[in-house]
Amino acid sequence: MTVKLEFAKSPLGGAKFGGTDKAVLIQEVPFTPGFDLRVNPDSPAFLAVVAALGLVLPTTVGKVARNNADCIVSEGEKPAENGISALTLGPDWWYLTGTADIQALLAPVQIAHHISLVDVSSQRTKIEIYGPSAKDVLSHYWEQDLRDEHFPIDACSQGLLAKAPLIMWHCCENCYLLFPRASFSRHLWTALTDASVEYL
Amino acid sequence: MANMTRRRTVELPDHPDFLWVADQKPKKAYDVIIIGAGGHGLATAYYLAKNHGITNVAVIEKGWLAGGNMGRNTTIIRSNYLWDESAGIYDHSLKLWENLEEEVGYEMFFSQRGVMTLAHSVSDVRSKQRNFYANHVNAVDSVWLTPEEVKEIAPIVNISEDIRYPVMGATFQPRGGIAKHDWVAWGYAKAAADMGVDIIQNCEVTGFKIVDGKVQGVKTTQGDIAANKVGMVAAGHTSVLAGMAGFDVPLQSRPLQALVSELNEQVLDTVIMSGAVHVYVSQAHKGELVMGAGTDSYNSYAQRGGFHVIEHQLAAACELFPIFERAHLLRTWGGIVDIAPDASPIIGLTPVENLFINSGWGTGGFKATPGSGWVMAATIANGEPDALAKPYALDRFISGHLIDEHGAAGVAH
Amino acid sequence: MSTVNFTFDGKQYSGEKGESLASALLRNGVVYFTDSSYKDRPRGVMGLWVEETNALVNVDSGAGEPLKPATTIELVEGLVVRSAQGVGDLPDTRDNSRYDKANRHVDVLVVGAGTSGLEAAKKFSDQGKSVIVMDDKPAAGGHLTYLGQPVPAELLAVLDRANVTYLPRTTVQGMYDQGYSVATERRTDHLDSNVHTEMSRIRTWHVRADHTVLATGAFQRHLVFANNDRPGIMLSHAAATYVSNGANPFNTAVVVTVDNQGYRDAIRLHKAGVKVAAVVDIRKKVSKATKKSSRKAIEALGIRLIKGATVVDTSANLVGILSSVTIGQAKSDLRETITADLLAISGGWTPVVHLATFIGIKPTWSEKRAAFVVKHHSQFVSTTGMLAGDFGDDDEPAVFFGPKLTAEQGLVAFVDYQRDATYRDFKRAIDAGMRSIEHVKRYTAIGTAHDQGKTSGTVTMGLIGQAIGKAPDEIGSLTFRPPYISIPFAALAGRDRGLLSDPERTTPIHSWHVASGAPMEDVGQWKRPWYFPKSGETMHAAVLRECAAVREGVGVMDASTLGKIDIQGKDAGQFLDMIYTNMFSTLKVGMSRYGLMCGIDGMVFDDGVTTRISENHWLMTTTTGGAAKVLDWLEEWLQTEWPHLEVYCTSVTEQISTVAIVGPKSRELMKRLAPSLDVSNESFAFMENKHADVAGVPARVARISFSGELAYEINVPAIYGLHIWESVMSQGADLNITPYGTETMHVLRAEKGFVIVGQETDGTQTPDDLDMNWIVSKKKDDFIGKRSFSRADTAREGRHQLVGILADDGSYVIPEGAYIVAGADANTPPPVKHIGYITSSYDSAALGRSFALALVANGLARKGEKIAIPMADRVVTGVITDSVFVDKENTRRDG
Amino acid sequence: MLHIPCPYCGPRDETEFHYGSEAHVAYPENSSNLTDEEWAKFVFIRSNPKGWMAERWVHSAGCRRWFNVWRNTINHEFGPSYKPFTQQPKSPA
Repeated sequence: MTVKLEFAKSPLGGAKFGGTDKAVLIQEVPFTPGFDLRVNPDSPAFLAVVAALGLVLPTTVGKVARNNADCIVSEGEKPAENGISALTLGPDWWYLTGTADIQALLAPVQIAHHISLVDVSSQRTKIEIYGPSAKDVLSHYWEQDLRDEHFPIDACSQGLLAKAPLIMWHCCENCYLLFPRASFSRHLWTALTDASVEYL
Repeated sequence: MANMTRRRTVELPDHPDFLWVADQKPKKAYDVIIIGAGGHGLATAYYLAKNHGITNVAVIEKGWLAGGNMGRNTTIIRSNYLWDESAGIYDHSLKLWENLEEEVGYEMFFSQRGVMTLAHSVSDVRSKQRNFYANHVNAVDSVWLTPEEVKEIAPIVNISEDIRYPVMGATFQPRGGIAKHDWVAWGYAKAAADMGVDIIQNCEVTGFKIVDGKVQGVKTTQGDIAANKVGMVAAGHTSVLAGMAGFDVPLQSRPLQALVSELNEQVLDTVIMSGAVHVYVSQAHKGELVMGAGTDSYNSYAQRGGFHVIEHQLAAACELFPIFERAHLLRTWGGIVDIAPDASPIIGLTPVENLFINSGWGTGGFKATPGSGWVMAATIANGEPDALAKPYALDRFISGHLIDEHGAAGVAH
Repeated sequence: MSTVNFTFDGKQYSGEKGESLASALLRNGVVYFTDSSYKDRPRGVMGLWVEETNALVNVDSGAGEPLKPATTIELVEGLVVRSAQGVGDLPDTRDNSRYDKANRHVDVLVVGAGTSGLEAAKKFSDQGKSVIVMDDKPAAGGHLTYLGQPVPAELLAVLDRANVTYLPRTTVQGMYDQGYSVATERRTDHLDSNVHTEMSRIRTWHVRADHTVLATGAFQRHLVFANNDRPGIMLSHAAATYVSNGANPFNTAVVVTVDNQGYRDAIRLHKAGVKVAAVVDIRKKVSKATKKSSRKAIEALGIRLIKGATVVDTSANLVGILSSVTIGQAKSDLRETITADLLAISGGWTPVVHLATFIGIKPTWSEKRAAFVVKHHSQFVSTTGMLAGDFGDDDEPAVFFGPKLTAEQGLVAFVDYQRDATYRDFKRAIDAGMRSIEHVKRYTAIGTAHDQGKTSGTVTMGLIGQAIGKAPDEIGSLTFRPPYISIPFAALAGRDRGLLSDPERTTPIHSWHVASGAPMEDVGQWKRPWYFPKSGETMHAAVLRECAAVREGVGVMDASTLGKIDIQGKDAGQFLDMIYTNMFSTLKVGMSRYGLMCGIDGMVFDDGVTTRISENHWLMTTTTGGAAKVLDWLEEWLQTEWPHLEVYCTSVTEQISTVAIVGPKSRELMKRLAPSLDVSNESFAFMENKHADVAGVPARVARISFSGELAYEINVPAIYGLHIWESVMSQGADLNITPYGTETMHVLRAEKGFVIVGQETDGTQTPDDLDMNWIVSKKKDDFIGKRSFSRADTAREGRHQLVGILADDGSYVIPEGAYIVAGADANTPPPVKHIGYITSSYDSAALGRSFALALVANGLARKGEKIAIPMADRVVTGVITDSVFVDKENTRRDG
Repeated sequence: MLHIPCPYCGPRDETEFHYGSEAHVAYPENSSNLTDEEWAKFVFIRSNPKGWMAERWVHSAGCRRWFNVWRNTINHEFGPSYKPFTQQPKSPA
């Protein structure tokens, strides 16, 4: 669904803190499409989903498959067209995001198979945290292991950051994408920016 | 080396020269055996002797006397519970507390400094007010306080509306307060021992002797001991004992943590509880802040819990009491509390004849010590539930007549 | 080293930057430090580090902190401290320092940067493991500093390796399960006050290590003899270290020892210029090696050795500072007094077993080491160095805790300095029947002060053993508990202070509510507008106005916080039939139905409206507070009981923003907002859903009413929530659109007798109790909770049931929570039998009077009965009524 | 803070989970045929052993899956975790 920008407001209004020239940059990436997909990986439905998306969904929780560059670290960089990233959140649960029309791609599968595709583009906002100190900032609140060998690029995880539930995706070098529930986004912004002060 | 600003710690009086026989060995048989030399077990023995003249009693303890929850709790005493059944037993207990030091002849530092329970949201105010009115019809003393009145009684409370969960009111029970736990346990122990009760430590129960559905004694690490009647008063270990006796109890054993600060000058002379942000605190006579946290969520017999529970509690404490920011956490510890599905105790008969149970006090055991001992003694002596204990029978889980004190136990106390 | 100025007890001194306050005071000749907690005995510095028992101060400069050992404070310019007497001052000012936390996962955590710790770090680093070394002191070296020896450079170099992180000033405070440790790092107190203001003062580390090496070293012990507490009496390694660093107020020393450390320290004292009058060794005979290494060495320096003797008493000068030491032979009554202003005690080592015991590892007694040691190796933890009993081969301690004391001596022979607990106190405990070390501790208060028995614990255990003739391992050591050393509360709060203390959840319309000046109600973590006062308006007036506007015109409410769960799959209807008490599988597509959920105990636990979006697609709403709980509940049944059901649940609480427009004029407003939508009753029925463009964005409009009025709920993706709200406000301006908050919502629903779970319920109500028998399906074989309805108590007559209550005085709003008695009991003083309580109570614009809902025993059969409500200052009388007060016939919902 | 082995996500901090008490207590097939005693046993009785216990947790802040795991209630040691409706591993005792 295309966003009617004249009527839309993102949870953080596209806020930005720090910079690419600093130890850390934190910014909201507004209006990022997102879908919760539920499908049994052992079912024909799964094969149909993979075929429709043209992307092999990982079946190991915490892995990301993508044909898309999803962070916009440098100003003006645009995500690839018709890209999809699939974050494996549970054994039968993926978070799909990207520029492709995911809903349209999966509409035929939904009719023929038992899957659940739910538009959660408004449910979550997307916060990008980038820079040499990004990991330090996150580790003030994130209890999971962020060492690269345990949380490499294209690993994702759900957990609590400053008590707010979110999805974290190690997107590329020194760059993490956070997908918190929208209602927590203001709280999270306060927490992240406060923890960043020491590094700026 | 005079210095005007230096304050000195308050010293407590000495314990008596003699308390109980060290290394007491069990006799072959007793009229009554109480399993567990915690506060409730010792109080049961005391009231068996004092109220019912039954002195051929042994209290057997697997570790050292009062080494379980009795020595690990935050010593809050109050009776402002919601349900009539609870008001009945806890207020009976509070009345006993009010004469206990004199009766037992032991200093216990029982201090009726009042217990305040804060409300932090509209719905919190509603449920606390219900509690307040319930206390009123049950003739349990209770006062409703505005935030300003809270501040008058406890000036260190932050009643600003700008904090995350502002204080919107409070119930206050003036008769509530604290006592010093070891002194209470030792007072009961000494008084019971003086009346002829044997206190046998380092004696763990390993089984029961049950013949034709009737208990005849216990097997212990110090040998078999015969008894006409046996009372299980073993707090967190009740499930284990009930298992040995062959019946189920709807109890789960959970860690309950508490902490103390170093000694500080007196800044708080009442007890403050806040279920919504999980704080309860008092300042003991010598000046340490005594605080409790909620129970950890899982079953455990390890007498330790998670540190995040402590951290959460201290964060909440700093919000409510900014003066605590610089106070020092000195010691944390955990007890094992047994919790029933309705957060109320289980007292009375068991499927085994002459075997009695007193358990499930969860986070509320200390304040109930005298009342619990009183009704347990009566139940054992008479072979039938005491009137105040009757609603707490094991069969309430079959009928569905629960006494749901989760509201009261929302924060441990 | 630079010189800095500091203030102690109001007097100015100078010292070397970075040295400990204790050292600086000794350097300035301050030996008499403070008075003891209870007995006003003069006391001086005793130890070197956190084991310090006497020299506590309240720090007034910087962030300020009560009760810190002077031995652990690093000197900085402008430090201001006051000596303390065992009790801390809590300043009544906010501590505005930053505190933070950090999480760290690592292969190996090494606790202690002494030789053993560094060796362990090297070993694991060599294996390619990531290592973090935490040490509580400002510099590495550990025990070597006690020996006055330099740390080997090749070991120190380990700390610079790429796979090794070294954190000095970092105290591991607690060890927990599965390799989890908590540490605190002191980051700024040692820095000049004007730098790094954005740095946290103390950082709490949460470390997860695959393996933890405990290399925690050992404390030195004192001995228990008469007057063993005077200023000038110190642990020998402390005295030797201070003096060697030039902090030397002493002239003549006596060293009393049970091991070879006393000899090493005698030599250091001697070399630093203190005259060592004698080394007094309780050991008559020692090994050849000791003879050679220790005894020969002091004799070579001309130091007198007294064998088989110990200190039995001391004297003081007029101020209270040590002036002489009385030596007694162990096996004779010979006494000798030696003039000395320093008595250095080496009473043996006590390994720092704390962290190991926190996770349940029991120390074992080593007769050879005269100490409790922990030799342990498991998946998560291993021990090394002095903790593991590696004292070096030449230490040879005697198991000795002090000489035999007369009753009189026992009064001034201190076991625990901070608690002023004496040998007499200890002896009384034994005589009173105390045998467990825990009982002795509680009887005497030994081990309960600031140091938590770091030096006194083993001494106490030894004394108990001597007193009752048991071996130390039969007594056991004190139980230690985290934290290892005390920590300011604020440091453990970290950033969870102020608004960050708990997340605030906000809706997309929140900024509008805030701008309008609406006070917020905390509903769980959510911030919801409570009411929207006009300038100068009271809450009561605002709510009456809002209620009237809704009943007569149109109001608008932000209902975005309601929990929402998307449910998909062909078995969803069947699933909902099990979850709700009423039937859902028969619901038509496009329609909504209200449902109640019960727990397996049959008690109501949540409610809400569920909509059938399409054949296999449903949308459930839950209470605001119940959203997470309900989703967990659904998943639990699906995953653990009915995995064969084809149903998927997805939370969409924040996906959808819900704006409710409510009141007779809502149809007109809806028409304006969605011109394409036919809003007539005929084509848009009650409980029906329609998809339409609303104010330019795609929406699902539902005709659901929680007030009894004609109402529409506009559901849009949350990014449009604010737009819809603003559109409603502008399009409804001439209809006098009135925003209302949670309070008005509560009044409106109560007027209709609609319950709120958590207000009319407390976890003990069945649907029947809520007078909602109509919602309990009689057709379904089973649903969750059904079986519990037939239990004796649940099925009995006379349960509390939902009714209305009207006070006789309609201008009086009965307090919520008030208890109700029968009218006949109006004047019975408490305790009085009650028949129920008020769940909701409001003033009503529609009724022009107050009204209430209540749960009353057998209430449905008692309508019309008189009741009374006893309160502290009055008795209110009233009557039991039906629970529906407004529009009993449901005529208003269709407008 | 327990480090709980989620069979899907690996070990994670306790704060991400909710506790579900004893494992393998199934909802009775024909609840209406049960006596009040039998029903009460299902509703209220859960084992509470001192030692190894097969218990349920749900990874609420993670993959949201319920699973079973062996845990020792004396020392908080974990044994194997396993998915519902799979073969229960032997007690580590």
